[in-house]
Amino acid sequence: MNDYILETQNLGLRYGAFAALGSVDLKIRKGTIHTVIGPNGAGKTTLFHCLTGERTPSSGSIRFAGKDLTRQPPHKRVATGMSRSFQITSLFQNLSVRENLRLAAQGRDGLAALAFWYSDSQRQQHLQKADEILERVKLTALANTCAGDLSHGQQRVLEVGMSLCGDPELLLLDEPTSGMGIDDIPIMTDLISELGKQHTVMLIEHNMRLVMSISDQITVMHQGNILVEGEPDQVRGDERVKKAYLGESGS
Amino acid sequence: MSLYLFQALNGIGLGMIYFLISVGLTIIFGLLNFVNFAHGAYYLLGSYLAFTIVSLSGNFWLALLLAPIVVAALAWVTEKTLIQRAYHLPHTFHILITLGIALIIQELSISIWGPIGKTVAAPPSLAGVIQLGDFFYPKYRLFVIAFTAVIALALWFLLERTRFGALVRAGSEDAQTVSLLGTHIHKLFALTFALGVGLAGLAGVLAAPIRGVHPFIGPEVLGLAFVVVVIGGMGSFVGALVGGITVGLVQSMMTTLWPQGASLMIYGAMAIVILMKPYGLFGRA
Amino acid sequence: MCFSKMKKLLSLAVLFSASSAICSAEEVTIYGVKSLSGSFASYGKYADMGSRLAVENYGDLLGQPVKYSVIDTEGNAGKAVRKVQEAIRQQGALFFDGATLSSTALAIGKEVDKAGGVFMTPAGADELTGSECNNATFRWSVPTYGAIHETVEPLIKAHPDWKRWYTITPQYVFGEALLNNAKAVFKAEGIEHAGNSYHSLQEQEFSGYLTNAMAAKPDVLLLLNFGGQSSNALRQAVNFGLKHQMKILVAWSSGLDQLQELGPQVAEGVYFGAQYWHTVDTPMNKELVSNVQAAYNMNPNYPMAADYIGTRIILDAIAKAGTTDGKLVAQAMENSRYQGPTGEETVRAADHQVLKNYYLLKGKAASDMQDKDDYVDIISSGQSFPDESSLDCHRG
Amino acid sequence: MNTTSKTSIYKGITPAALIAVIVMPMVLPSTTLATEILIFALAALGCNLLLGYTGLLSFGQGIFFGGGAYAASLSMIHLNFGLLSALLCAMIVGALLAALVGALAIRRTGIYFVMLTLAFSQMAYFLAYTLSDWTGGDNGLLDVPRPALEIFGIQLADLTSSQAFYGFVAALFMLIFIFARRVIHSPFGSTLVAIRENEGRASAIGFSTSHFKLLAFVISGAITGIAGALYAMLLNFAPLSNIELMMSENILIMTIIGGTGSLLGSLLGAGTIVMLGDILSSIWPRWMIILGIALIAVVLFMPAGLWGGIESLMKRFRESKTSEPDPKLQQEAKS
Repeated sequence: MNDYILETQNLGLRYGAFAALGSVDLKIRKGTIHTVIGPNGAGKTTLFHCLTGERTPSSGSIRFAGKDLTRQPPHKRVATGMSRSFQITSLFQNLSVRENLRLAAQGRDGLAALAFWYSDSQRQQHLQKADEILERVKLTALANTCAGDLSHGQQRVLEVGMSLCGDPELLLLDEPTSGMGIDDIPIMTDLISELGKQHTVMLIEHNMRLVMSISDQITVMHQGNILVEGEPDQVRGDERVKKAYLGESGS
Repeated sequence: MSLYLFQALNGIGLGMIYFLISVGLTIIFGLLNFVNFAHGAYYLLGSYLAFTIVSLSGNFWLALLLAPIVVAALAWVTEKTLIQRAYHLPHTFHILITLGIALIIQELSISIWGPIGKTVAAPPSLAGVIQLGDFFYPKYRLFVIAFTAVIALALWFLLERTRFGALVRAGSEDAQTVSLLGTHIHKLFALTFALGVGLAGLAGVLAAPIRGVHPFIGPEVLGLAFVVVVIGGMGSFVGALVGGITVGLVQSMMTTLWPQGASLMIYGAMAIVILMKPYGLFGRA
Repeated sequence: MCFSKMKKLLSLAVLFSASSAICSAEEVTIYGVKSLSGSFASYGKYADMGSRLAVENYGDLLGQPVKYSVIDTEGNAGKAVRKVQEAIRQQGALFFDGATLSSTALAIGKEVDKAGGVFMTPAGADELTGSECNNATFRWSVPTYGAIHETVEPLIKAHPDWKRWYTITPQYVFGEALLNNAKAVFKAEGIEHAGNSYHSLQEQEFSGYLTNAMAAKPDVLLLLNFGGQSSNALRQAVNFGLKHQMKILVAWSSGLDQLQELGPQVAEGVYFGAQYWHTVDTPMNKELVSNVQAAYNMNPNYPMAADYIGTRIILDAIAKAGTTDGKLVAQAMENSRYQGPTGEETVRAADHQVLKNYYLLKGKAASDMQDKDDYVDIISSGQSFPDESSLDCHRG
Repeated sequence: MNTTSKTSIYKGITPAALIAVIVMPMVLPSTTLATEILIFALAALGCNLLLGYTGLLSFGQGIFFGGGAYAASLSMIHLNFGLLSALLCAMIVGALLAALVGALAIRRTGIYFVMLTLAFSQMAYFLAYTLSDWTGGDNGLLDVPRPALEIFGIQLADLTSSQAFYGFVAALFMLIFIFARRVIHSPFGSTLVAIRENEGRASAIGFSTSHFKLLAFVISGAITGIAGALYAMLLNFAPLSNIELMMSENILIMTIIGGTGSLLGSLLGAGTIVMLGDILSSIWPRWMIILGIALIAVVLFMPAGLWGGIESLMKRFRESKTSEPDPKLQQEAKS
């Protein structure tokens, strides 16, 4: 056995002649914070969507914790220990913060949640889980507020919190700081590095300061393929990366 | 001329009417993302206005000109007063508010024109038939086909070659583009709604000499328009044309092959299209 | 033995006292079952006017003025049945007239029968006086048998050269009944049935069926649909120029209201079968026309006439029975013979069918019309009913 | 309502429904009217589970209603089924039909979902009309019995009188009402709300949303099937109009006018629409103009329906200060 929790092999996705994803071999080591960066159109989001199951790759495979889940639908990936957050905040806006988290905890049950004959309050473990996460993401004071009434920063935090409820081994975070104000970013930085102690985290992110400060490993993508991979310092100094980013701004 | 060939011709003729009934619905859906359950009722209104204008003036052409304009004007007023306030709500409420409008139009029509149906005569110049082999085809239906073709061309020109059309198309493809228009968006939406509904009124006028006018024709017309639009693809102009002709052909051929199953086939086709090609033959995601 | 006899006597006594109590104290209310709202409003409006007028014109009955109460079916059989149940339970309603839809009439007939009342209807389903007949239900309109015999036969007799007939039929019980009767007549008269097109109950576009008819080149096109469907079928047939290629007969028209809808241009030269026409020369019809003119300033159409006479028959029977006991009133109606709008009419006891004339009409040109409602000439009229021995009706 | 954890299904709106059920026959002009209201309230309840709690606008409710009516009627006429077995039969047929319609319809979302249910509704009508040997076609199915309430051959109640039948329908209504509340406050029910609120997210946190939607359909179909069976027993008649598109439309209107997302709203909606037709139609044949105005008014001023309106009135009355925006006002947030 190796210590990679997630491995992709030759992962590719084509739309006709256009290859959104060329052939990607990504390996994520257990217990690390692994960031994927790259200029716009590099294929980060496509890669992410293949990992979450929103898109089915046209070639290659995805192995997670030793199991092949290349063609598994998104909801089944949760039960195997993979959980995600969204780039555009995607909450149950009209439900309370606690109910958002409780539902996310219940999601781990899969089809067992089809039970319609007993009260949901009988499942104490989900409520406890929700309260535990509330503490972790420091939203306890707002537990009964409607998710839609939270500030944007708080919503981003809840967004990440919800992906924690399923007790995932691997957290996939899609631009967690997206749209966050400059003042809120440290909160998110702290939260992610905190999470990194208990989970493997893979994220897509644009905020370089955050990326460089918390990542154990960085993958730089360019035109649908992996350009460079390495620790933050290696990536920072790499000429090819600079060129790729410059090329983007130059065009 | 063989029976099947003539049925096919007749089917295309029918299809043109169905196109006209449906194209307004699809334009409105495309731009406004709004489901207009009152479409059939506006068709009804077009028919009744044609009846009134023809019986007062004796001139069908006047009705053909005026009735759709009146219907469009009414639609514009409805849009400004009611519809506009429901855009931001989910489809459920679109359906509900337009159902309400449809009921009011239908019942008011009964109050004004009475519960008994009416006949609108075709203009005398188009009253006869022309012979095609063993068969006869009404001149009026030929006129409807030709006129609808002209309308289709004019619409195509309007949508493809004018600024208004460019805005409508841009909006149909990407709702966010339209929001860049700012305040003009209200004007665009109101105009598009009036245009779409005016087309329903025009269909009502044109179909009146063929179908007569009956106060409860609205739901039937609406059902048909849905089938056409769904098969063609909601929001697609070409889809409405192809969908309309497809439904017309199926209906016409079925009357010879298996008449009892005509409605089953049409709704069955609609279900199959949604399941196999969710966005219809020409629709976009 | 003795005890049971006592019981019987007792119950009889109770019955008698109860009925006599009703006789002396209770006024007569006629309940009009009419489709005022909903999709048969064109019928219900005039039917209601007919029943209302019949009650108003009747004067006193059993020493008191007659009352009229309308039940709106909302064009929905379920609503109609529930409202009739309610009238029976809450107000002790017994006498009902109306119902356009066959389904409504059939189901209401059952309810009124359970209540021991009387129900007169002009609805079209032959089951009303056939397989679903019962003690309470009476029907004024001529069944499909008569409608075909009184229209198809006279045309064949008058025009022996009309040899090939084509039929267009709505595919459900009523259409099938008309079609079977037509086929029987064709067979008996040695007529060639050149073909039939079935259509569904919602069809409004007939060009395809008319094309089939054109291809068959018949002498006569027989339309067996009714209401809006027959109007559209006929209108489109005329558009397609069929009038110049063949004769057209609409076997089951609704008469004046349908002709008003179609107008003389469509109706000219077309044959119509009808239950009633306002120019029929009978004493009672003259009275009816003048009453309707006085009250509503119009000529009576079929729904109005049918529900006028239907209501009147019930009222007469109550007067004759001298009681509001439903069973006795029903008995009084059976075998009664009276002057109706179509002349002398008889209520047949065996199946509760009213035996009356059915009319064959022919559309006039606009230039020949004497007044605005003078759409047709009456070509012939007569009574044809299935023989008593062949009835489907077996009442308990 | 959102933090469901502490709500008992026997408190709150359950006693309110019970009071309404007891008072209705006393204040309404007739028990048959009250019975009809309860039957349509059941149908609206079934619709509400789909529309109010799952966000699925189904024009297929008439299929289940008509299907239930036919199933119960035919099983009683041809197989001599008793009251409860006929109702069970209707429930199963309603559930099966719903499973069939649901399984196909939920493959699409939004307006395409609505159009699919509409197409199935038309096809079901056509089938019922074609299979006239079984359904009576346009004439309807006549002579539907109303058997006595029996358990294991022991007669508990004769339901011939309208009062007795009302009692039975009322008891059944309360049972199903409580059952529906149980469903809503179960893990399943809270997941439905999650799907309604944000289907993508519900899927992302691990719910196989199609299974949940399908079960929602099945439960809705079962309840609607029972309602259809009761209607046939009330009328002793199963008209074709049961399965028409108009029936689906009416059930939807009742549900929305009453208030989606509230079970008591369904009772209120059914009561309003049935009584509106009953009272107004005898006064003014064009009464549907008022219905039309009411529909528009609900959309513009009372999107949470009559019950939502009453709730916010009560809230304002109780707090007599500007209350927070009712979260249910935008309950069908775009997804």
